[in-house]
Amino acid sequence: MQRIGVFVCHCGSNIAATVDVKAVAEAAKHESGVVFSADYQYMCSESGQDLIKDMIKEHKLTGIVVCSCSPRMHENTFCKAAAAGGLNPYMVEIANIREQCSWIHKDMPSATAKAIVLVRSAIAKVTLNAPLTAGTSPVTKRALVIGGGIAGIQTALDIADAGFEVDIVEKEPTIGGKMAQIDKTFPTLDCAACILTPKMVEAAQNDKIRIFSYSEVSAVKGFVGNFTVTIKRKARYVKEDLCTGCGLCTEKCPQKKVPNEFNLGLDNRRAIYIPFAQAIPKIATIDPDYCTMLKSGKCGVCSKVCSAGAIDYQAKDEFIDVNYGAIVAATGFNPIKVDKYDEFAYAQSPDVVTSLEYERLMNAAGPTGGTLLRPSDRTHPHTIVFVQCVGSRESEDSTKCGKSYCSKICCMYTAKHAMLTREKYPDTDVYVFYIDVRTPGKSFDEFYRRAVEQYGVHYIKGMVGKVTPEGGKLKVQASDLIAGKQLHIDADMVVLAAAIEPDKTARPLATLLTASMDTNDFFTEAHPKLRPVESPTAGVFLSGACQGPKDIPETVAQAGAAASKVIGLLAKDHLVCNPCVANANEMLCSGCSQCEKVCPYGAITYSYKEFRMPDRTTKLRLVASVNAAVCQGCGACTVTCPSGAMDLKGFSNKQIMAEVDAICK
Amino acid sequence: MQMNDNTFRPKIVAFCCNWCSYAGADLAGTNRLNYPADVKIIRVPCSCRVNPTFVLRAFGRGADGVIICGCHPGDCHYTSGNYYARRRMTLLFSMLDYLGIERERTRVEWVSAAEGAKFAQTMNSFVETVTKLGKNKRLEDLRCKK
Amino acid sequence: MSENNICREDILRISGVDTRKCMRCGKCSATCPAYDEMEYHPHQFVNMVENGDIEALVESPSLFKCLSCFACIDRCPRQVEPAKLVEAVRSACIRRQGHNHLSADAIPAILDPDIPQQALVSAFRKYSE
Amino acid sequence: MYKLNLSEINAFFAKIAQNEKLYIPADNGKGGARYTEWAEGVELSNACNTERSAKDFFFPQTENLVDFKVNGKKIEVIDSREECEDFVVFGVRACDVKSFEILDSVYLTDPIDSYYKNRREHGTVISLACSAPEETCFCRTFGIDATKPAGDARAYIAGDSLYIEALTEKGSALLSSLGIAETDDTAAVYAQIAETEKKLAELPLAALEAKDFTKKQLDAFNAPVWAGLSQTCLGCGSCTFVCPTCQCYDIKDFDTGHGIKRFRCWDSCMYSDFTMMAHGTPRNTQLEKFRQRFMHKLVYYPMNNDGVYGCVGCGRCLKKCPISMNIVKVMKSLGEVTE
Amino acid sequence: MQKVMIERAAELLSSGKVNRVLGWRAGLFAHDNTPSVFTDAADLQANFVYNEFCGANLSKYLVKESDKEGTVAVFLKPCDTYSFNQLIAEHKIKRDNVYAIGVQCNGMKDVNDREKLEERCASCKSRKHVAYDELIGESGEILDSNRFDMVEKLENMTSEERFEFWRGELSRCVRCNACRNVCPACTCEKCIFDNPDSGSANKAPADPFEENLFHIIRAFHVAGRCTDCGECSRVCPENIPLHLLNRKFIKDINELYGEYQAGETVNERGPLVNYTQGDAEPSVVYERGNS
Repeated sequence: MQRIGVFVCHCGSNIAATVDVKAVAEAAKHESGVVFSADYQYMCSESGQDLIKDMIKEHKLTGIVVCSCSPRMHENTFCKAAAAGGLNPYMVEIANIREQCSWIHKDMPSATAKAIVLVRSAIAKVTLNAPLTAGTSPVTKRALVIGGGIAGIQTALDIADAGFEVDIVEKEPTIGGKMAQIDKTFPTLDCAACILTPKMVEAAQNDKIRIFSYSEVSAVKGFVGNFTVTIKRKARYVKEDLCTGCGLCTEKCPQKKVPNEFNLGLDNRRAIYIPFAQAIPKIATIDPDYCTMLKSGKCGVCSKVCSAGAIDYQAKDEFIDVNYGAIVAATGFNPIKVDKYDEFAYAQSPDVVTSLEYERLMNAAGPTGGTLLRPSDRTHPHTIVFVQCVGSRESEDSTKCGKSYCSKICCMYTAKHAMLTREKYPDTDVYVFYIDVRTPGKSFDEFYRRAVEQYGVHYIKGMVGKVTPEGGKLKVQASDLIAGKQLHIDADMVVLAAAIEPDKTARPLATLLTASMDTNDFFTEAHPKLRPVESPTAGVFLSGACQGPKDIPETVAQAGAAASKVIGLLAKDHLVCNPCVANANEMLCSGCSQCEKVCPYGAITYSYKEFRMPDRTTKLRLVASVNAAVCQGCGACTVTCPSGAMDLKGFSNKQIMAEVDAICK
Repeated sequence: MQMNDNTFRPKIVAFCCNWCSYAGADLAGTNRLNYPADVKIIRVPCSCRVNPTFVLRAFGRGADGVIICGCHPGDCHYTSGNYYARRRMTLLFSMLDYLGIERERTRVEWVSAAEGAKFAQTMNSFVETVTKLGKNKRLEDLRCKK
Repeated sequence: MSENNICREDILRISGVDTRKCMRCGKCSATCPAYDEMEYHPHQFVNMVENGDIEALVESPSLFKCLSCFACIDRCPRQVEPAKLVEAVRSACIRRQGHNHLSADAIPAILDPDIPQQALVSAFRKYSE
Repeated sequence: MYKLNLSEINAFFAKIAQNEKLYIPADNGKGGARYTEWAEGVELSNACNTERSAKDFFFPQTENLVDFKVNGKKIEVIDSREECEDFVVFGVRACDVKSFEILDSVYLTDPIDSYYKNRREHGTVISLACSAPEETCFCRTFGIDATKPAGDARAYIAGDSLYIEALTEKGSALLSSLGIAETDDTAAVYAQIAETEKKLAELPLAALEAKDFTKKQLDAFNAPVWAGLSQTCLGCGSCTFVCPTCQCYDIKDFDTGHGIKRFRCWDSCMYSDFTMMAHGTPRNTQLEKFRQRFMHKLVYYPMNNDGVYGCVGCGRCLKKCPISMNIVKVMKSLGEVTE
Repeated sequence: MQKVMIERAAELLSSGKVNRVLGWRAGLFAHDNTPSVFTDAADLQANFVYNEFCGANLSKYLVKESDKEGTVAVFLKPCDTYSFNQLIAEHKIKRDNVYAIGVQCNGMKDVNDREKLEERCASCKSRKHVAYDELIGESGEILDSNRFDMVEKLENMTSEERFEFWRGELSRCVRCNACRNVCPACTCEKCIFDNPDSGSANKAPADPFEENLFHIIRAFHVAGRCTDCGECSRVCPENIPLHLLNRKFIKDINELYGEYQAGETVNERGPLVNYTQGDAEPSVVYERGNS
């Protein structure tokens, strides 16, 4: 039998003015199990807390009810006071007689009557409370960053800086990501490679960082603090430890007709290649789809020219298991495919390019060596039309591949492109067709205004309706909504600001991580305002554009934020778990697995266990078990379970039913 | 302590999720927004913690109305709890209606932590509706009558 | 004005278009082949219907300059479907005239089966005005 | 013997109902019959028997034994029993009348169950002889004569008349108070008895014999046939709840929130919590539970009651078992193994 | 049919492919067949039966039988195959231990009115076997059933009429638990209604509330998992149309969350352990039908 103490707070006049606190304390005395009941001026005061501590000792209380303000205010205070008095902190219940009683009811008899019901309900609940102890689980002090773009690199560097080991898994042969393909960055116009490559080198040289390039995550097990990740190291056919990155093989390889993905197919590379000069790791990779040796067994040139003997045609995919305490998703973005927009003639004319392709055409390391030339005839374009919002901001039921969201970065990089074009080639006419120009960022609007005012870029409010390749030109038909005219421009090039979307690998990765995604395949954050870099799945963090469209400064900021969250986690030796978690009664569980399906955290697993039957035989049965370190205590499983095998500590079926009974009495 | 006059006062049980609706109810209090004392709130971690048996239990024990409040769809603290609650309660309430229990006695409302006014207004309108219906006679357990 | 005014709601109901979906990008007008012929251009059509400015549209010859080629419908990123609005105003206009200019005999014997039904009907309306 | 024309039967019922409650089998609108309190418009059913047995009158499914009131920290015990009023049950068949004897042997021997006794004392049973037994009937197996049911009075429906004779003082007191004409012309009754006896002899289960298993008690207990018989038993309580002789009960307390109500309710030996004790139940498997039910009816009960079987052959379990397992199948199998 | 089935069962036993055969055993009359396990050919020849009174859904017994050693052959009617799939999805049947033989079914007769088809067969939803290792006879198609007609009729009544209807039906309940025990979806280790610790158990149904509670929760617990096999109504000794409760849930699920047939495939995520962001709001209950 519990020995319950009830403490009724006056809260000055906040409660006492409308609730007869003495009557409430007196009524509580008559409830079964109550051995002490009193009212007090301010329960949250030092002396109020002392009263709790003293009465626990004096009356050997096993549970207490504090009738006061909302538990959201002072539950913690009273739990701590109870703990100081030698009581388990989970043996405390709060009856909210201020926010949910005295403050909303004007008339004393009815407010007092309600307060008594609320107290009864709390007494009924605390009678069924059980002491709970928060469990702990150890933390593996190593983090995994999935994706080696600027987001992943920055996160890894920051984590490593704090002294923790961190691995980067990158699916491409080199880290660097999208930023490596970009020429200049807005709004400062510094060279992307100049600021990115030092970071890549830093990551490569940091002894806390391991880079698994040309690798993918193929399985994730475990939970926060204790993940086991299987990394698939794709066969590179080049021994990483032997290759010196001299690049001789990439020059001698006879297979020259491989579209170069780094330059978005604007030129070709060999079947054995190093993506770009500053690649990290600088190791050659054989493309098995094109290598004649791998396909037909005839060639072997690279092997012959390699003095280091690094070529290994027999290589196989390798799988390694590594333990991590935290995982950061930094899978980034890609521009959408724009082939479906027939009106822009992207598929019809090579001179219609996406912005990222334009970026490569402007880049000194790009296919044209930095000279802006039309892809079709390698001549200098004189009229360039930029089209904004291609595939962004489309209605949800759009039949094309458009996105309903604003891609955020296009306004700025288009301004950058227009500006750089005008700067390098003042003889070109540059038109930008926009719906809205969105420049909320530090020095962003000034940058856009510079493009218009200083560089004379023609910004036209309106959309391009049609692009027709005709006689070596691109006939652009567009509307100028402000002039109320339809424009016809003979352009040499058209640049489409294609919407961006999450990388295709993000969705399967989210499934592996049991992290949730929105309908656009962006990772969902744990809270859109207050926990923007955490996924709802404990131990999984988000960095960069995989969470939503972002520019570089934002990505770097978020990468640092994610890193700090990871550091905060890894700095702990043990994680203290919320003890109010679900637990499965194995005697009742019938293994139907319904609960597993509703758990948003993947906290429920199934295993066969041996049970002794009443007739003394044994039986193997499938039963659920809850990982207390992962469970967040929502209770979805408890209702899904038809046999009541699943219950929630602190909010058990019996406790809630006792509250219902007390209220309806 | 019943009211002295004989006018019928309903018993209302409100299940409120800890993160949104319970906070919304607190805000209603902080803003001194009135609603009838007939409403008694039970705090649950999430609307998905509300088992249909709790709802039936409340009616059996003499409640005249049961309302479940949770975070707005999409805002669940646990990401998906209220979506499950929404399906469960829709089906349960539809079943109660099918069995001839007055459908106005049950309700689900999404109340955020910022919606103190909505909470008070919801409770006012629910109490009014249930008061009009009168005592729950179709789903009460006569054994529990005093 | 006339005794049976056509109101915004009528047009929205007949066309099934939600003009509020328009984000004023002007792609409909950019794409319109009859742009120069028209007094009011497709994006203005949408805007005017949204503002309830129907009479001006009814009175305007633009109404019958629209080719019903549906380029605007195809290209609109927000699926506003301006051509349906034009067609709705046309049919409302004809209804107000109290008779239908269409006659079944007028339909040529051979038709391209791929022509959308609506294009055919609107073409008849247009040329029989 | 009293006699009245069937057209006057409702007037006859009305007369009884003037003084006390009267229950008769009436159609339930679902193709069966159930005991219904007679009121104007309630018609006597033609069905062979009611779906539920007549034991409910004396041994209801639930009854409130006692209440406890919790007042602050004190507990008060309240006798919640209401004085039973006199009532009459009309139309009980021979098998069900016989079942009352079996219930009596349990509840009216020391220690006497006062709740049961109270109901029994206040109830008057008017039985009705069978005239159209069904294929599931096998009361003859247990020596019950469906044409001569016991009770406080016995009725026959023959031709267009209802014949009725008193068998006990209670019965004769009731009948004599009703002012019905007496008659000596009972030829129609005997003619009908003869006809019914012929029908009884031709029933598909007419040849079923109740063997004396008591001598081979252990053989019966250990017979391997139980495994096969109980194999697909679902462990539901439908056989026990429709059975007129099943008399096991459980006692359950119900917390009303302001007191405790103690109920007695039917229990079923098929249930997992039957005879549940602190250490568990003595019969863990469905085989054991199943065996217990039939051993009780066919072996243990006769052993303790001068060879009277615990089954009256009403055939309800033959109709209602979800898997069509029943006492007849058990008797046949058991008969073969104990030969 | 019966002859072919006996021959095939005997063959499976003698070849050692299976150790036991789950089928129906002939009773005293033509209409009281009992589900039974056969282990030898002579027993099969003498007692195996398949006629229009083999309503019992054998998949329920596989929960126990497939847990034993060896392989069990089972005869499954089309509607039983749905339960079979559903039980596999819930890990209640060890598929490897079962050899499933689909058998053609033309509808089962009502034991109470032997000229008529059972209600569930008259409104049969599917003659298609959704799972089997081999087939005897023919597998049919998913039918355009009128099984929701009565539910709709009830929905169109007034609230008072519905209340009266269900009081009339449920008041006959004797809480024998046959509906629960026969149900292939009710395979909990211990039912909450048998578990004194659950807070919902009450053996003494002394108030109509208990009947409501039991039947609402019973139907709710199988909602989204119930294949509408109709066993609950078949076995009710009081002939309560319990399937009308289950079908109400099925109808609501179909209307609100898209057509769903439990057991049509294995491993599907049932409608109550699933959601979409655009699901109907609970207020839909107030906005439709009769009040």
